[in-house]
Amino acid sequence: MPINYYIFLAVALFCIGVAGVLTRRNAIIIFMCIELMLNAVNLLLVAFSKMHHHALAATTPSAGIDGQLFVFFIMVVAAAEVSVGLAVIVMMYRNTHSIDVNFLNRLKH
Amino acid sequence: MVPVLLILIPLVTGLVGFFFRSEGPAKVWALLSSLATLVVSLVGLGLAKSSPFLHANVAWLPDLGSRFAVGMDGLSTILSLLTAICFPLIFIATWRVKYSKPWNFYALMLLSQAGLIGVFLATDALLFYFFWELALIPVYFLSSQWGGERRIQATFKFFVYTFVGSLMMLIGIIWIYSHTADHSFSLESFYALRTKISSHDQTWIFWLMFVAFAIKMPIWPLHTWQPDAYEQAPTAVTMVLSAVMVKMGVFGLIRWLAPVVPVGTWAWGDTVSTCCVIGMIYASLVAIRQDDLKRLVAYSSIAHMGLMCLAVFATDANGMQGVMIQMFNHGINILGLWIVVDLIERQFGTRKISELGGLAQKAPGLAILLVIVALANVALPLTNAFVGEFLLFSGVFTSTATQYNVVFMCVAGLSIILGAVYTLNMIQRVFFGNTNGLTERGVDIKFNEKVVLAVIVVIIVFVGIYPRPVLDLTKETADFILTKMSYKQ
Amino acid sequence: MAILAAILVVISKNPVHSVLWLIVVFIAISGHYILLDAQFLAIVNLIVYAGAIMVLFLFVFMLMNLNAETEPQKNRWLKIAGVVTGGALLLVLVAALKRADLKAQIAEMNKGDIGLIHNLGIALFHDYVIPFEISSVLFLSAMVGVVVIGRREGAPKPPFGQDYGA
Amino acid sequence: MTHLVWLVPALPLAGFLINGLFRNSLPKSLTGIVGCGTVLVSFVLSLLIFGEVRQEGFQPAVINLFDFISVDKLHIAFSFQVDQLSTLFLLIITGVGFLIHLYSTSYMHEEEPPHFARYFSYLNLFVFSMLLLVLGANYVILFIGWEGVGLCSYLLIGYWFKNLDYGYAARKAFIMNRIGDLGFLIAIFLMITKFGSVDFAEVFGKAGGVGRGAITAITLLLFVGATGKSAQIPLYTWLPDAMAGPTPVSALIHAATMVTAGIYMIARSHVLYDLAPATQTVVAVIGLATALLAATIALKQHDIKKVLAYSTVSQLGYMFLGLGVGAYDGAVFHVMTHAFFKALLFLGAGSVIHAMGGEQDMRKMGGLRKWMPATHITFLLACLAISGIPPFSGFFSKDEILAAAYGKNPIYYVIGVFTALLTAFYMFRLYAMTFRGAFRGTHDQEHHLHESPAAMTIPLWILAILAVVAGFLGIPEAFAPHAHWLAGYLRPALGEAAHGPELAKGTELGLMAVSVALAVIGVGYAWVRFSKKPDLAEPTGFGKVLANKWYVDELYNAIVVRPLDLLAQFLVFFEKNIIDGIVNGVGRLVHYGSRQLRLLQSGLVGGYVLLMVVGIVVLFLVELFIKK
Amino acid sequence: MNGASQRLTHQGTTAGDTQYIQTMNAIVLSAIWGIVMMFSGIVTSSKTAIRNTAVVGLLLLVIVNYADMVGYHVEIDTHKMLFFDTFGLLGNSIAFVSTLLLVLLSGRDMEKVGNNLAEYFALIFFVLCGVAIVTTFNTLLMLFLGIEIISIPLYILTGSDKRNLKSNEAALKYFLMGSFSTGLMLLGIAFLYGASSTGTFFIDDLWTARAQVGPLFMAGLLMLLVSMAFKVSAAPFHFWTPDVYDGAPTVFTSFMATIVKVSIFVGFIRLFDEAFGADQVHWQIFVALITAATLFIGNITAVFQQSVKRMLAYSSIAQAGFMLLALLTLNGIAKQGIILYAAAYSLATIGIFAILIRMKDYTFEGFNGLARKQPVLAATCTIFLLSLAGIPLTGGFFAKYYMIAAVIATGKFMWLVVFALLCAAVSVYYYFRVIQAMYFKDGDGTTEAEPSSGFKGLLVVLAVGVIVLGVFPQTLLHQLTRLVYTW
Repeated sequence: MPINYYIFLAVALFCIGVAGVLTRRNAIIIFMCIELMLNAVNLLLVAFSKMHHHALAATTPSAGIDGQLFVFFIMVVAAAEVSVGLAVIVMMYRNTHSIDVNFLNRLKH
Repeated sequence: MVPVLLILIPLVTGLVGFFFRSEGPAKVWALLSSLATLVVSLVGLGLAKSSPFLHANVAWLPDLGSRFAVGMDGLSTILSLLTAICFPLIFIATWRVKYSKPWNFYALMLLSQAGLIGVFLATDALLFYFFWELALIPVYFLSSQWGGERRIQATFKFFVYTFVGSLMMLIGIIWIYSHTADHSFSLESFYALRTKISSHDQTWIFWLMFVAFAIKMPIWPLHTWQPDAYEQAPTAVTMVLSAVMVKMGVFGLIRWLAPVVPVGTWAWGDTVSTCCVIGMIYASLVAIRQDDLKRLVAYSSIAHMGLMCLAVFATDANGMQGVMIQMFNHGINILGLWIVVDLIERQFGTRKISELGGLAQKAPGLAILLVIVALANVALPLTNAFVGEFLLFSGVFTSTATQYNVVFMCVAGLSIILGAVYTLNMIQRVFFGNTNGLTERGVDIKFNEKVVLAVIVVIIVFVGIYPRPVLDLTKETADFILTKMSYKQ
Repeated sequence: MAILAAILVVISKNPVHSVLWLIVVFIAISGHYILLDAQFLAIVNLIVYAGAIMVLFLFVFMLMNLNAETEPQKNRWLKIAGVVTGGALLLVLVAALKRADLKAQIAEMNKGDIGLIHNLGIALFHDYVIPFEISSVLFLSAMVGVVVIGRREGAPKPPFGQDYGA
Repeated sequence: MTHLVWLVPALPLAGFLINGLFRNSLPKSLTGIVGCGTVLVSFVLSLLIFGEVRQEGFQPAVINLFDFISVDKLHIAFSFQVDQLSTLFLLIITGVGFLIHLYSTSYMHEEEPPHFARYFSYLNLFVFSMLLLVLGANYVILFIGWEGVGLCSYLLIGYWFKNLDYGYAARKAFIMNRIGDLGFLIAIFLMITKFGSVDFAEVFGKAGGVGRGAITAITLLLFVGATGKSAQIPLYTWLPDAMAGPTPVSALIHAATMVTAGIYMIARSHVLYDLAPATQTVVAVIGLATALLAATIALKQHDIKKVLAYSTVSQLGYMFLGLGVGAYDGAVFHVMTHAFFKALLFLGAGSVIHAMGGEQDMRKMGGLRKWMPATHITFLLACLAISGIPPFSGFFSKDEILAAAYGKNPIYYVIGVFTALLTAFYMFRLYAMTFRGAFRGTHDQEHHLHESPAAMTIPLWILAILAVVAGFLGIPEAFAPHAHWLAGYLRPALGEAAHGPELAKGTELGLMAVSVALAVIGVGYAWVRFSKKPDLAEPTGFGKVLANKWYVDELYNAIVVRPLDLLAQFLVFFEKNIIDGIVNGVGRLVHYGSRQLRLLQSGLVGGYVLLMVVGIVVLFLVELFIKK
Repeated sequence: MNGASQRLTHQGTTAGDTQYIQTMNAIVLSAIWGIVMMFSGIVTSSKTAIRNTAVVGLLLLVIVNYADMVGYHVEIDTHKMLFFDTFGLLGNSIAFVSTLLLVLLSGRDMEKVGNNLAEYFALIFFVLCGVAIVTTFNTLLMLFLGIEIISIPLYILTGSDKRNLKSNEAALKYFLMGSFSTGLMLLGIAFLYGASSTGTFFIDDLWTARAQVGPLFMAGLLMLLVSMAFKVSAAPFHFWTPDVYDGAPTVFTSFMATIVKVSIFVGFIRLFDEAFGADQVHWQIFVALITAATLFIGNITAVFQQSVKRMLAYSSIAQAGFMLLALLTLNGIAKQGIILYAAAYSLATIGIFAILIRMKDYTFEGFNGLARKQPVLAATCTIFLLSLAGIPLTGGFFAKYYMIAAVIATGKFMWLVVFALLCAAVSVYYYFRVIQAMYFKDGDGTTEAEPSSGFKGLLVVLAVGVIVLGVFPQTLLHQLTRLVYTW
């Protein structure tokens, strides 16, 4: 099937993630939306890697593998981010018993 | 050699000056340093034009094509001489003024002197810009620290105003630099360009740089920082500002702008000249209404500077020589005026003309000296200013650079009359008439002040009667600049 | 289906539900991976994301035991604006990309084996050894970070200085 | 001898310096000696020079002292020119000057020593500048003297600086002169452009070569300068006010010498004026108008010095008439005679005022001849001279001008003669009200009345003699051919045509008869009318207009001073609110913008991300639509 | 001259390949030392000891990095993942030296933040590791990893003052927005990957691999631009900066504002020069827009701030605007300039922050009359501020000079130059407010504790350094000129 479909699918997911980040106020949900964005990217990368593989398989059998490896690294990083992120959120929650980002306005102007 | 000394002496002594911790020594130190500078500059005056000691050229930033190049031709000699004369006089005249942390005051004064002399001596654009700012920064601190009650705002306005100007100038300099064949900031390679720059670029460059100079001079309508700054700065600093610093504008125009972008200069000459003429009349009229002595002098200075700028754009031999000698004269005369104003303010604690009167009875010496200086200010014959203004006006009148020369001259000439009006008003209402409660307890001037004013008067009269030396000194430079400015060949 | 689930993630009121919906999204995406024969990634995605990470999320929710959005819905303008801009972003991206003539490019099914652990492993430990090492540093720092954050240091103190601004 | 000419101005300068610098230490006597002595010596020198110059075939000598200004093409030497004209003026200035210095020693003796010294130093400075003016060999040196005398007149008018009004009078004089000077200056620049030089010799040499228009312009501008200095319409109003100064000053500066600088300058540049008939007409008309106007005003003045002042203006008008009709030697002749009799009149008035203890209002005088005979006689002689009664000097000089005027245009003559009538009338009104009739002053004034001391009367007598006999230097052709010594003497300097149009013997005599007749009528009428009952009543109707000088000062105030003042006021406002307002406005704008921009920093993550996304969208839009 | 084309000529030479095979002394060392620090916290509790270890580590870093520059290094094949050149290494050395100075100046103040000193240092070292990667990356993967390695520890450091709500808030904001921008970056990378015909992440292949500047390529480019702009806090992606800088413990603010920002800039320029240099015409306009916006918002907003700390946050945005000019032009002058700018800016900013940390009150009023109490601090602070304002005789002047010169040399974007300098004039306003407060206003502005003479001495050294940079940039400039030839 044409790569375009994948592109649009991924972009759609990405934008949904963005919209989520914009609309939701629960820190964790926002964070989840970001994860959603990352996954959209992963999907896109895999699709592209497949595309390149299909285009160049004849000359170089391992073509397109970089894409999948990149996805792998993204997952790695994502995992790390999650741990840190959740830690920060928990710390926040400890001090102010809320995780509503709209309450984070001590710093402004 | 000589120019390097001229810059180094005040620079080093100034830096050392910060480490004094008592008034007396700091004062004496500053005075000695300025006298040393004076001596050196006199030596420079004495040396023959061809002397190797009049130039120095050391590698500074080879990668940028900028060198520490300083040199003394007629113009820079006369102006550095002016600076060197002014500072000792200022120190002596304000000898009795008490400052908090005087050592800092005198140190900063010396630093600004270094900057000023550097501006006049630099033959490398980047160096020129450096000194330009070096002269400005100490003045900022001086005025904000020791000035009048509105000092911070006024000084800051002055600083930002001039700083914007100098930034524009920086763009202009770099722009020219990007045109130079050998990517160098040296005066020669700048002069080599002239018509090689497209007239479109010349217009840009001209305005970018002229704004800086116009603000410094200042030219109407960019002058509004000046009265406030003069009013608020401590008088010693005001003397520096108006006696020397405003000359930086004219100097920059002559040395760095007009010969480098002759086409742009020529193309916009009429516009600028119109501003100058308007400014002269405008300033004179405003001066008539001023009640504060400092503001009055400030406006009169605006009028005079306008005339010089006008003459530069006249591109005429008489005019150019007039500008050069008049820069010197104006510096001396206005210094005298400031000293008198300072004396009055120190004695009576006011600068309001309306509160003064009848001083001539109490301080005849002061009155006579003031009258002489004031008459020089209105360019009476046999005072130095007459020679200057005569040449300036004749330059404007005979100018071939514009077809409005007659109009410019005649309108500008009105300022002679107006100048007489406000100057005589001032003499009239401050010195003549009967004393009032305030001026009753007036006393005549002290010895040191008398000496300073006497020196000034002597210079005024000497140059007024026998201006030849000055004219011969600047002749070569004037011709050179003019050949550069006439872009047709 | 993935899109549907994704939208549900965003709109569902109860955080726990949105977590669950997110898991659905991940599963759907993994399906796509299989289709694009990136088998290894599919598995990893399921295990790491759908499994570990999401459990972590749930755990945190339970820890904070807030199951419904507690605060009332304030400034919905921000919401609407958010949706609008999100849509706008989608639009411009699509607009930008649909001019891309990739019609020819086909991502074909069930061909090639680059997706197999074997090949990936070889590539990973040959060409990509440096990034691999580097990512270890990443984890290290994350770990240290969590340690730093995790330690208790007593009750919150008021922010130093006065509250500037406004 | 001529090479020593620089001593002539140098000596007064020395006097100025000595008196000026040591004013606090010198005793009055010494001051007086220095003041008078220097002038006397330069008078003697002038005589010696004169002796040399008057010989036949003397060629004008130019003594080059040093280079004043020399810029590439322009060379202005500090040089003196000695010829018949300048020498004549040397004599007048130093001679009359000396007498007045002498007179002053006793007139000013009540002053404090420092001020006494100040007075004499000013006076010497004036003599110096005046000499510079007449000796200068080019227009710039002339101009230097020109402004120098202006300065001195300023200083001397404001000599009593405690009195603010005097100060204002001084300022008025200086500024009005400045207006004229501007014209003069522009004329000089025009010469520089046209001739490339300002030397008399060179300018006159090249004068023929340049267009009529340029010459006319130059001459007109020079004349503007002259109107300022020599108090002609429209710039004459300063002279009457200038009477604020000490009377000897009025005599020296505002009657004898300075005010005649204009005449000297035009006579000096007669070559140019001959080439510009249009200008000549202007000069003649202005001169005539001034003469008439001033004479009418003089009719109704009560201040003794004011009358003399206006008569001076009127006489100067005559001289310009003479210049205008080409009778240069006539004008110079009148300058000389006028110098004598007007100085005499002023000094006489001075001695009267001195006797009256500073009183200047004629209505408070009367019958003074009883108390001060010397003054009375000399004053009478002077009055006769100015009224043009033969054989007194005024008759000759005035008639020469009138005759020339007639030759040019009879209307000139008619008006001129009418003015002469008025002159005779008001002069004798003055005489009668002062010396005849009964004393009208207060008692202690009467008590105080006395004849002035010798130091004052001697100059009076000398001047009286001169005023009587000076006329015979210029006996008209009509009486004796070639008896006009002065014309002969001045011919080398003023050229052949200097005498103005020649008239037939008959007509000339006729004209004289008419003018003399009118003069006599004027004298007689005034004598009989005012000896018995002087006019003390406040003038009414037209008389009021005259008494108020045709309201000219008020007019000037309304059309020049006030508008300028308003303009200045407006500019101050404009400065503060518009120009500076804009400058500060920029600063305020930045502040305002800052305050607004801060609000973007809402503190809400959602808002931040939103703005970021908006930014991205914008970038993409640019990519999609705006770019290329 | 755009980087890509030179890179081609460069690859012809054999010297090129060795540069891939160079080691990453710095990277390895910083990573290792991070671990060392970690354990140092366990083995000893003496803060001084810990601090000294850190100092030693930093010294070593500087040394090995210099060794790299002069070519002493163990050889490891990085598979073209990293590319070492003078530009990147200079960037490194600036970062390391400034960190050293920072630790020397404000090491003590870290203790006040919380009682995990060892970990803080460990994190700092990890960040430096990331810095070393970002300045020398050769593939988007490494860029991504480097950025993350920088960011994650920074989230922690921002929130490290745990009992301070502001600190927490800042951390959370930073984290959320940071990971959001990571998402954007990844999307961009994905697009580029798709756009490249051969499917590569190597930045020097990207521009050869792209068939033509297609929409996919541009989309990816823009996304990368945006995410990098976010990291260097360029408008309109700067919003995190003021809050985070304000909230974070001041020591770490100073660290972020100088070392991190500067090194990411180096990476930024590297990326756009290597990967997109050939297509400059296509993206210059965007950079120009962002630059203008950054300068405008940064300078104007700073004017009204009441807190010096927050003012410095905005000023750092404004300075970023100036550095963007280098990205705009990407010519030799610009590359020299950015290094000089980095040095001058870092020195000055570190100095100011070091003084700020010692202040009782962070508002402008807090500085009133400091000159009387602490003349040395006031004087040095003045010099730093002058440098930031770009007054001649200070390094800041030459920094700005190079930026302007770079743009003027291109002959385009004159409006931007004028605009930039007008903004610089505005910046004078808020910088001089501090000076005015210190010198001309009366007040009892003072420090919390009498600063040690060593601290003062170091400040003076720093100030002298700034001035030397301003009068004789030669020393650095020579390096730079060499660097321009190697490019």
